[in-house]
Amino acid sequence: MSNKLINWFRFASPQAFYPLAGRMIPWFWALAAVFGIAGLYVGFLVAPTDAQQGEGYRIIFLHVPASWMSMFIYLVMAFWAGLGLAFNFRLSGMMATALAPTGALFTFLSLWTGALWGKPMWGTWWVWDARLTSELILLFLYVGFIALQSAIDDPRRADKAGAILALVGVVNIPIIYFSVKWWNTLHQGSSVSLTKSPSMAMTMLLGMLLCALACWMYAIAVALMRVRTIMLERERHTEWVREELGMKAKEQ
Amino acid sequence: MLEVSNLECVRGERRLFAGVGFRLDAGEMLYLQGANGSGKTSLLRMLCSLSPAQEGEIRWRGESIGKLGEDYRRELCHLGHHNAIKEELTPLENLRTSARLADEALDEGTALDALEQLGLAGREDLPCRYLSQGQKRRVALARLVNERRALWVLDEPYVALDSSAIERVAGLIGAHLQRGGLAVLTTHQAVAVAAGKVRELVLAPDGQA
Amino acid sequence: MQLASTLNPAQDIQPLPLSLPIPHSSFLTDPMYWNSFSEFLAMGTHGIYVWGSVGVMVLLMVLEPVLLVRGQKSLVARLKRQFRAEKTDRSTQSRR
Amino acid sequence: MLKLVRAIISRDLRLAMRRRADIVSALFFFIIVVSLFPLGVGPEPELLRKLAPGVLWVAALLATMLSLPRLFADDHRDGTLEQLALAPQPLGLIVLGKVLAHWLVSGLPLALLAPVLGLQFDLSTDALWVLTCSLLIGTPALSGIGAIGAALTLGVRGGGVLLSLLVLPLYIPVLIFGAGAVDATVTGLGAQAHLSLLGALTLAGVFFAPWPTAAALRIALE
Repeated sequence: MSNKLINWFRFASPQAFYPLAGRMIPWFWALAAVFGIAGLYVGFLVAPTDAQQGEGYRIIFLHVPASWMSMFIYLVMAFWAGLGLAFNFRLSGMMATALAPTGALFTFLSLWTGALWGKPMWGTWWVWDARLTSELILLFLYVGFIALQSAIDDPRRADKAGAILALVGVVNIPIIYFSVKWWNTLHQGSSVSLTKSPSMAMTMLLGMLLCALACWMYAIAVALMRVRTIMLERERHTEWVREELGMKAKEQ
Repeated sequence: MLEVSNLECVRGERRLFAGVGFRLDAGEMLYLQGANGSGKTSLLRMLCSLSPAQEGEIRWRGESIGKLGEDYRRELCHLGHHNAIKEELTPLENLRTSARLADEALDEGTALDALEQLGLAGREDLPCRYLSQGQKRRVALARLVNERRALWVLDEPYVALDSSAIERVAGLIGAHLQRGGLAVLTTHQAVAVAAGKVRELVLAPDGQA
Repeated sequence: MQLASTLNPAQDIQPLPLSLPIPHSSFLTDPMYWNSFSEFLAMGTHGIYVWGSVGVMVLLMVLEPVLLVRGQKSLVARLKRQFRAEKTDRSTQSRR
Repeated sequence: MLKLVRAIISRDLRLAMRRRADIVSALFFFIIVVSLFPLGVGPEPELLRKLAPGVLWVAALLATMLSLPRLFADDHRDGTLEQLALAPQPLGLIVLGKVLAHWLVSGLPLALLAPVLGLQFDLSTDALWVLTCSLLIGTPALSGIGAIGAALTLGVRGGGVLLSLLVLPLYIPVLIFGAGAVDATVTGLGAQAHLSLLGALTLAGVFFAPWPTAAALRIALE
């Protein structure tokens, strides 16, 4: 099986992937916009109010997709990193590097919207809820990954070191979440926690799914854009980069 | 029997060498030459499976060294630019610990006379911190006296040594070749090794072997 | 499908007759929930929090691609300058 | 197999004994940090008793962090790390030996010193006893997980700060269960669950962590 996989990936060498990504990016932007507008429309205009939390609960349409994406992107990053480590494809290392900043962005947004949601509901900006605390730790993992990769000059070594950190991180996330949950219930009891979000009326669920899809398309589009920049940077000594840019120079 | 084919090395963005290949049989020594920065050390590190080769194949007794892994390392002895000795330990302790870590028995007697052979008599119990650069290099080379592993990869063994020490080391390598061992050696001082067939490989600066 | 939850006592919005559409077309047939734009802005005393989070999210999700595009442009410019410099070196070398 | 681990441990211990200054400095760091808290927080025994487990555990964490870079840096600088990588045994075993040696030099003294410092915080005797047990059980995990960070940041500029950024998130479960154990005994809950979970983390830290560490070392040596 592995050699079938390898020559399939051989096709996705940076040289072949660069123009392909270029063509896909507008499509993902379009999808992100469509899902985004639909999600916000359902979430903010159509969905009815909530009995206990009033209008403030609408932040859920931003907070939950951001949290999902922050976790999902870390898993995808670890997948690409692991693949890069196992078969040392240059492309998958670049993909992991390209995903990290967007993952960190979504984690920050999840914390930001979580705090703004917490203030009207429980009166405090920060609640030591198990999920919010795990998001904070996830942010540290992202920042650690980005800092490690930027501290190492040789791109190949940076990819491999980042891959090991991402894989170790992905193994530790459930342990961290479990220990934080245990610590949270021990000290505070589960009186205050996000799990008691409002019961899912159909429109609310739909709004959230649409927003999540929008974030997902956005993440892919941004990751592809960043991976193209990384490719140009890392492959600048190859012929095909010269052609890519050379062609543009002749057109001007 | 060591066989290398179509080896290539890229360091940073520069291609140091490509298409390097050679064959080394028992009792033979490869004398690797090239200007500074032509990739000699990188080639040696690839031979020791320390750094992976982007292109090309290195085979030991017909098997790729990647697959052999520990078995290949059991028959390999590498001496790089660094002396690989601990400054706080004495030469005797250094010798015995490196032997223990390489899974080889070395009692005190043989260790002491190995150090003596390298002209370190009387300094066996002095922490290496107080030794001169040449003496530290001799402590590192003292390992070769009792070394029975088949393939020696030595990166400029003669550096910082005086003429008598160079002669002794050359003798050690000669004895190793006579025992049917192989050696890959880089040096800037042209030193004749007593026995065995000497092959030469010159790494040209622009990367063509 | 669960009926719209009870009236929020603070405002006197009369309960909207929510038709029971089949789930997949719900967001087409559900009428607009708000009566006026100002009420929409106020978000029932939670306006600052809702628009605070929406604003930052939208801002960051616009800022990131903009920074990326600018980064790519400056990289391309730098590489082109490099290639041009190398081309002139090679040509001067061959002429010498 | 075991002979190699013993050889590594004896070598590292002999090296550490030759350079005691580093061990003593880490211990004094631990003592100073722990003694600073009462000065910062105030002398009321009630408050101190509540703070004690967290303070002692965080101080132990930071003290271990202080001595982590040296785990591989010296060997990397003088070339012995290369020889270790070329040893005919799996590199993971050698890392295991080094992690245990590091624990004997840093984690163990901290744990033995903790009850003395615990007196400053007016802890009851059984709380002191559980605190020492939790430190004894937990500190090997700190060395094991920390070794991953030390290997990843080997030879990287700004390594020290980067190491703490990489490793602290991974230390959180150990901190929670470690400090939680003492808290549980003080509130009468019984620390059995915490200590067993801490033991599980330590087993994972000491027996699973060396393999990614070995991979990171191989990359650093490329």
